[in-house]
Amino acid sequence: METIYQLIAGWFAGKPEWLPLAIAIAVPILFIVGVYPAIFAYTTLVERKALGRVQNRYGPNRVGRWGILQPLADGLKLLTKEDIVPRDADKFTHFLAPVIAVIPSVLLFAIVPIAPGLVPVNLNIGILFAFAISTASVLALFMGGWASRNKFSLLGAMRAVAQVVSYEVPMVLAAVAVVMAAGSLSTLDIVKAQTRGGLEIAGWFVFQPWGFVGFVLFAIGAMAESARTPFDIPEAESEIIAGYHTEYSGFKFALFQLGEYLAAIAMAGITVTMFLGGYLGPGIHIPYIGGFIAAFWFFLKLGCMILLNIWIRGTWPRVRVDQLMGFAWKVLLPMSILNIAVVGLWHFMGNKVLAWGVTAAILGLAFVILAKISAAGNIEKRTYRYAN
Amino acid sequence: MDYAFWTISGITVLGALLAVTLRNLVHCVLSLILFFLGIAAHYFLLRADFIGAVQILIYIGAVAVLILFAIMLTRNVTGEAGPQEVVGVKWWIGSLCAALTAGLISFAVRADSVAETLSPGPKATVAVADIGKGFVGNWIVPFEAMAVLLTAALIGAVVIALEEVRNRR
Amino acid sequence: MIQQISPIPTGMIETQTIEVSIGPQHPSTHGVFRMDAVLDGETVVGLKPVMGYLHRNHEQLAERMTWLASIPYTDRLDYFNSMTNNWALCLSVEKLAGIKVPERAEYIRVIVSELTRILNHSCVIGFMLQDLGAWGTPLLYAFREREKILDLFESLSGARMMCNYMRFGGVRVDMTDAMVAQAKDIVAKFPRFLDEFEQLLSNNEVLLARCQKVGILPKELAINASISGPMARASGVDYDIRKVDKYGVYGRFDFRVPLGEVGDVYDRYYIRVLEMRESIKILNQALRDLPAGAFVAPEVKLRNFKIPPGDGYGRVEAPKGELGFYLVSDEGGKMPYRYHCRPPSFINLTTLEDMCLGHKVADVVIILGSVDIVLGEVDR
Amino acid sequence: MEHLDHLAKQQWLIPLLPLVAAGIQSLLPRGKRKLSAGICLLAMGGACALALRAFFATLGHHGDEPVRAVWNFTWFAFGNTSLDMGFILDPLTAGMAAMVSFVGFWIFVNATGYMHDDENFTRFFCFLSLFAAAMLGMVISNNLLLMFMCWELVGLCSYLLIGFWYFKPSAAAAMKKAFITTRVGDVGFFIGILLLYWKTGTLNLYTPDGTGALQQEAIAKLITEPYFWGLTVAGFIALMLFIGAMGKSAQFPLHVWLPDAMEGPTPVSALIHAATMVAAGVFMVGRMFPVFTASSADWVMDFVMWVGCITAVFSATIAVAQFDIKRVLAYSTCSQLGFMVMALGAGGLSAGQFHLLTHAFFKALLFLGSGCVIIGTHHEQDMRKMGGLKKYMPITFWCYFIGYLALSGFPLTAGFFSKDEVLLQTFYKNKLVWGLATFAAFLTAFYMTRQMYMVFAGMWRGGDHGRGHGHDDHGHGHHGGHEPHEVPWNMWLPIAVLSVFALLMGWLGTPWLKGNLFHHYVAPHEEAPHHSNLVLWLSIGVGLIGIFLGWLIYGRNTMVRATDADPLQAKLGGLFTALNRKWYVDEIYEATIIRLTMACGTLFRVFDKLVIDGVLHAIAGLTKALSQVCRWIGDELLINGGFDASCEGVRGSGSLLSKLQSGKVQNYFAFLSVGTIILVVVYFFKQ
Amino acid sequence: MIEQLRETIAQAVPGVTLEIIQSTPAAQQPALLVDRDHAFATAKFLKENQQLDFCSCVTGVDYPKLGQIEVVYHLYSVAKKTGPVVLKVRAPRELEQCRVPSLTPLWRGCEFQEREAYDLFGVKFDGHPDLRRILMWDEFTDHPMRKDYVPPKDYEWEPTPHDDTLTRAVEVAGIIPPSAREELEKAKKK
Amino acid sequence: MTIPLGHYLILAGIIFAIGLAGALTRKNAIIVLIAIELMFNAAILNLIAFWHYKQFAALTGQMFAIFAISIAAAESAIGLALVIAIYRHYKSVDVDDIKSLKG
Repeated sequence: METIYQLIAGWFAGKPEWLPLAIAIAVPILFIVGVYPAIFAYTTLVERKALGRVQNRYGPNRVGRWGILQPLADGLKLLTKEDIVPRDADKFTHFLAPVIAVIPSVLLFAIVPIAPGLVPVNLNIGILFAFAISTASVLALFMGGWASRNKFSLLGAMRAVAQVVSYEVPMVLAAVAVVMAAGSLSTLDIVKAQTRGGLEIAGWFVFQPWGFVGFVLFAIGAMAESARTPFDIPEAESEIIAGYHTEYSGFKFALFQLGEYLAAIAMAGITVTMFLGGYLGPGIHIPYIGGFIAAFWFFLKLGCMILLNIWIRGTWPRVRVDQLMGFAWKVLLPMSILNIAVVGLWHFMGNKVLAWGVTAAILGLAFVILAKISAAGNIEKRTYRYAN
Repeated sequence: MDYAFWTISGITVLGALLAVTLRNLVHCVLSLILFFLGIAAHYFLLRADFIGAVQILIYIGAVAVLILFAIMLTRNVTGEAGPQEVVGVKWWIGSLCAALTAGLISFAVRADSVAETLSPGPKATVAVADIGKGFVGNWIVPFEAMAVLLTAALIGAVVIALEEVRNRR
Repeated sequence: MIQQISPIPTGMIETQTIEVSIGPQHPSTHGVFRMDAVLDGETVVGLKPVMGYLHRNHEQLAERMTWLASIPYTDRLDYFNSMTNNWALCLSVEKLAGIKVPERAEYIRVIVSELTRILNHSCVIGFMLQDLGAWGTPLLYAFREREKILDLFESLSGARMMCNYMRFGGVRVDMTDAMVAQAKDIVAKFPRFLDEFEQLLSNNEVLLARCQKVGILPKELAINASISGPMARASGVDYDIRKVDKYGVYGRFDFRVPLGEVGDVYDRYYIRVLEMRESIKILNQALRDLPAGAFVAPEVKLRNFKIPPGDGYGRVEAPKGELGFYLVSDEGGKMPYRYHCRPPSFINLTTLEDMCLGHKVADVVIILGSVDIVLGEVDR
Repeated sequence: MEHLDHLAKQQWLIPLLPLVAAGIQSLLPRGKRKLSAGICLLAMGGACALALRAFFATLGHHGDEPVRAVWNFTWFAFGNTSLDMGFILDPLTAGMAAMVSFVGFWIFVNATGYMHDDENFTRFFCFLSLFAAAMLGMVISNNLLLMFMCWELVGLCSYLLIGFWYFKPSAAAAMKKAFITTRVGDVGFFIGILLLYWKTGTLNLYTPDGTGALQQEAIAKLITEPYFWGLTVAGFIALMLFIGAMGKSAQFPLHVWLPDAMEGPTPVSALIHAATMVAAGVFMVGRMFPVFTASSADWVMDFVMWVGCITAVFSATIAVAQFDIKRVLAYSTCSQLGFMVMALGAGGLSAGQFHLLTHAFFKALLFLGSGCVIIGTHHEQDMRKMGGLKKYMPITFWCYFIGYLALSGFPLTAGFFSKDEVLLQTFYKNKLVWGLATFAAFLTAFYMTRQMYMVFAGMWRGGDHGRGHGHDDHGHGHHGGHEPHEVPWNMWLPIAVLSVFALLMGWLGTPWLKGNLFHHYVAPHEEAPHHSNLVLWLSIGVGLIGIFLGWLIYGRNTMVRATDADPLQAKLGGLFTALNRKWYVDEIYEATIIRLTMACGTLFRVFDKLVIDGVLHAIAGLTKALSQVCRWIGDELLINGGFDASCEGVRGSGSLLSKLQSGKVQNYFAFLSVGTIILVVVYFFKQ
Repeated sequence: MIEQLRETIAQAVPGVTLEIIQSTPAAQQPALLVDRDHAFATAKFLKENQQLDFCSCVTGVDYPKLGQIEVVYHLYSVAKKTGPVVLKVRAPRELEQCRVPSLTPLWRGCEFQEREAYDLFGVKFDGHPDLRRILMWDEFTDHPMRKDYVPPKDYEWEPTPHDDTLTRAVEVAGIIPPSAREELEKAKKK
Repeated sequence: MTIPLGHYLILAGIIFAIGLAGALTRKNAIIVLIAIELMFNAAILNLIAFWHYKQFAALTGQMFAIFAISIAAAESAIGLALVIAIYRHYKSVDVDDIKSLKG
């Protein structure tokens, strides 16, 4: 926001003082409200087409050339759908839930940097602000489930709250590791910390061992946070129909979907910023078009993360609730705590090559031990005999 | 910028009032959350970003959800327990005390001339890094005490939960 | 350590058990089937199956029609594998009337019912994975294979699912060489699909974690509750009617009957995979030495077909278990006096509660999926 | 020098290794025997390598002031006061650390063999590494607080290790006794530390900027001030510190625990009761020597010397009449410690320390040898049932023989040179003490020869079951009966290595070469006592006479069966039994101190019963009587009438007040807020 | 083979009256008709002694001519893999006396099929753990598979407690579900 | 930003008064807890206001606020646990019912 302000302050020398400020605020807001919902719309399309490809069938291709207008069609359909509210639902909360579902997801985008210096709001407590906001999304789930007064949605709400809360912890700890390495909470500094030496790619945190582990942990946490497969317990169709948004129809349901997908995209954005070096990539230093190339890199990586999400959604079955919790507390949490220790070690170790080797060894060993312990119990090889 | 202060404090006071006067408990909690948001906005206005973020994280993220859980546990899961009469018998004592305190505080503020004229502080916000350094620097003892307090609370929760799990098996 | 602390009043937060009816209108009950579950939090404390939503009183209809007329109705019993339903009724009638079936018809019957078996098993696994939440990818792989088989059935009997193909004493239409080639082609390609399927699913951690030690059915209970088909064999019950009764020409083929040990959802899944491999073996042998000759017994005149008075029970190893027909004919002989169908999935549901107690809601769904019921057959 | 500072900074690594090893071993399950032993040996080896590295670094140094590198850091700071710690690297530390870790390493190797078939093998090694860590920690500490912590930890480890076989009642009693007696000493040590801290204001011994407790201007402060018992402060502190040393190094009044400490496994005795722990007291005195020298004017130094001399003679006499192989060595340790303390008392820091080092080597050798003997003879400890082991255990015999020569001061061995130094030191200080010391040296030679003959010469007397078969074995089942056997390699290798050192160590401190190397190394600032031939020849002579006499009595008519009477017993008769019974010291203690405490206990109980209860009952009785009188007079007439009515009134008003306590939280809260408002209003208007 | 089985049962279960009913010449599945009182004992004997541990099929058959309802049990042995042993038990057709001992305690497999027989034929099974209607909805009073069953004319209609349908229920089929009786009185009074 | 400190103090005062009124009048224990929460926040707002206006440089204000917030959170958690325990025993959260602790 500041950079935009400097940019346009010059042009409006004559005009009243508040105008450039207003514009400086308006531009990022418009950007977020404009670009990201568009990305959401086309994510739904890409998701259905990608799922189709995974299941060797075509995705939607009736509306528009390759189903391009499909999101528009969905939007219109949902708009015109009758909005049914259950008889003894708590009207006010029932109405408020989808709104509160969307607000945090949109706010999350405020700290995602698109190009060097180009971030909607350059808070120096960027990451902390992101996590504070994402806890608020829990409220929306709960209110949705509670207000629609139906047993299944209540079950869904309880599961959703438990899941989001218990995956919040490893996610935050994984982020702490990155913040320690980058030395600052603001997203711009984190991205700057990842430009080491000339090459834009070598510095990315994902290439350090602890960075990679952090990336995996954060990605899993993000998937659990936005309830995507294999963690989509809250609205597991096969078990409790659609969880907390069973009783929602029409545009309220669309709002819930919008909130959910935007949260997923925002989390993907944050993962990209923290681990895959935000907008870094070759060619961002070219004078004029450097900014655009940077933005291109950012959206490319964002796209990859979303595709990864969709791919996993297509192939993985769902995890049961208690396994989900067990996995969070027994495997992710210890790994993330160890990761923080390893980052400390990395920071104080002199030459990086040795540090790389040591950290990789520690994390690898820890992972093997954890895997052995947690899987020890239930999975065993089965033998089958044939009747004579 | 003044109107920013006025709008936010308007929201905060409204949230506070509704949180205390509404009949339906869940609505009270929602207005409480609105109140917390107002307070957080005030902190941002006062250039205390870190406190604002911590406020959102702790209050809205944890305390609000906690209160919602408490409401759930102290009422049968599905329906409302029907309208109880909201206000205690001796409500007039309460409101009397409230009015008195409000009067006193405003009187004190107006009397203390210094408060009026103080000009607002500079633009820069406090960097998070030196708050971190402060924690391990000369505030190490309260920091450790806080750690002990929170661990005690954690262990308490575990004991209760464990109790619950053991007698269910 | 905890004992020393002054004992916190136990049952600090006692949770109410809630009755939830995983009702007739539910995405994963494979049809209109209701389970009244009593939940304590997430774990199932009580579960009563309720059925009868699709009850058409098929047996009373059959009593008011001639023997032959009830054959198309058997297609609607287990609408997934109509061929084995037809064969079950034909077998019972032939046993009652003492009709001899020519060689070629027997072979065609074996080929056709083995094809339905692999079709049914692959789709069941697809549906189970759908219950597990795998967004239909395995299901659509299975349906791709199913389409090929249904095309063959369409060219053979005129209809994809409701084939109405078998008659007393043989089959309605002969299997041309083109169809035999088409069948050979399907059977040749199927193992590749099976390997791909197994590679995708068999040692997928989430599947293992979700299915192992869930819904365990002990062997004695399986026998006592007259569970039949792959569900019983997964618990180790060595009882396959093709081997026991050796009806039709099954005696001539060598194939093996896979048996599980623990009898949980994973075993039931894997037994079905192994059974598909065995069916492929049978099909290869059957298609290889399919004899020429009459495809229906010439002496049977379907015009006014009569059965001497008496009763009889014939049964077939349908993909879901033992499908049997108890027929009673009186002096008139033209119409069955009593027509009773013994459906496998109806009886396999007896132990549903025993398997689900103590598990989570998510487990109930996959246990039901692994039992593999079709409501047409359950409610008749 | 900077290289030394760098080393001083890394000193804390030495104790850290065994500490970490102890931590890991404590987590290992009981079955993991090889792993635990491996970790322990690895850690000890590492510590030894680091100690040797530090030791060699301090060697090549000339100049009168001993080389010293110090590294202090603040451990815990709150507000402006701060608690700091420090590590020191100077000849004393380097020598001791090297010795402790080197000897300790070989003792651990031996222990793997000794404890081979003991079920809680891992627990034993965990205690051993913990002990090593504590000992090394104490040795390198440059701060009294750290030294005291490690001092206590060493005491704890000795308690744990003595009572390792806690299921034996005698071991349990021994461990308690050891711990209590050392505690008595520790009290003195603690008072010494507190006083030193109070007077000098810092706990650090040496600091780069010279403000350390042992440095010039701190010592100067100590000397000036007079204190109790006609001593200066420095003197009183020195006395207190020495009491701590007496407890830990088993000097005369507090020596009773050492012989009983033999209940523990032999490697424990070797490590703790020969080489390291008992030497801790002496080392501490050495470390705090500047305080002692400062108080040389008072009678403290003489007191130290006389205590050392008495202990030496007293325990040497007892050792003569002991039958348990380990008891003999225990008492000989006592007497040798007496020698060291006597040397320190006589002002010979280097002599004391040198004797400590050499004694550590050959006494550890002797103890391990006795361990091999015990294992060889299937856990037989009574010398009367041994004999003729020369044939069965040749290697153990030769190593044991070298240790024997060193201990009895045979010329050219390590023991000879160090004992000679000690005698030389005392000779110039006090002739009487020197005489007694020489007599003690003679006794040492005598009882060691006695032991050699009884154990190794003659024929194997283990077969028959004489009266009372010595010590009950440690629950290992089989004993006596069949032939003794040579011990496996991991038991005789250490004693071989130690025997080599027992021989060669002497040359370090010998005056014959160009000046006493050790003296020059440890205390260059002290003027070395000039050589005197009389002391030299007399000490050789005494040693040879002791050996000859031992051969005379025991060599010729060796005992045939375990039940034969000890030849010396025939000669000395009553005196022998007195010696055997350890001069009835335990009994005396039993009679005196313990009975005293019991008496005080009963006294207090009686006092409490009679005096206090008595008074109470009296008062009660009085009031009862008084009330009878009141009832009789006042009650009927006055109270029933008017008084009760008024009581009703009071109770009525009381209930009014109790309504206020309505139990409703909100009412209380309301009163609270009204109260605060009134207060605020008052505050405003008063202003 | 069936005669031999008859002898063994006759010895094992005292006082049982056994009768062999032949099937069609081709089917060769003769059945054993057992009287009601000894049915449970014979079944127990067959299960333990003859190892017939698999009760495959339970059917009700209505013989108005004989005035009897017959329940047919087909028993198999998984252990010995032998052919069906058919057990028949008969009870009079009148609803009150139409009682047959339930074999569910022996074979849990019969649980659902006996409930179906009860639902469709009205045969009450004594000792059945949970005798409820299984296919028809609980308020249904008649037994459809009986030969003399007359389906209600207004086939689509169901007696629901709304006023107008309730009155029509009274004239057309004369069937008043218990739960709807008091509504009926209310409707009358209005 | 021409807002003087006084405005903040008045705002905090009003919120405190509302909290006090709520705590005294409402019958439901949870609402009393919510009211207490309001009072806490009023106090912390005051704290930050003073920090902002008086000594912006020093960190004491912010540090104190952080500790206050976390203690308040821990306190509310314990308060709720107590309320649940009382509910389990008394089967009601009505403040007036809970009066067994009598004088």
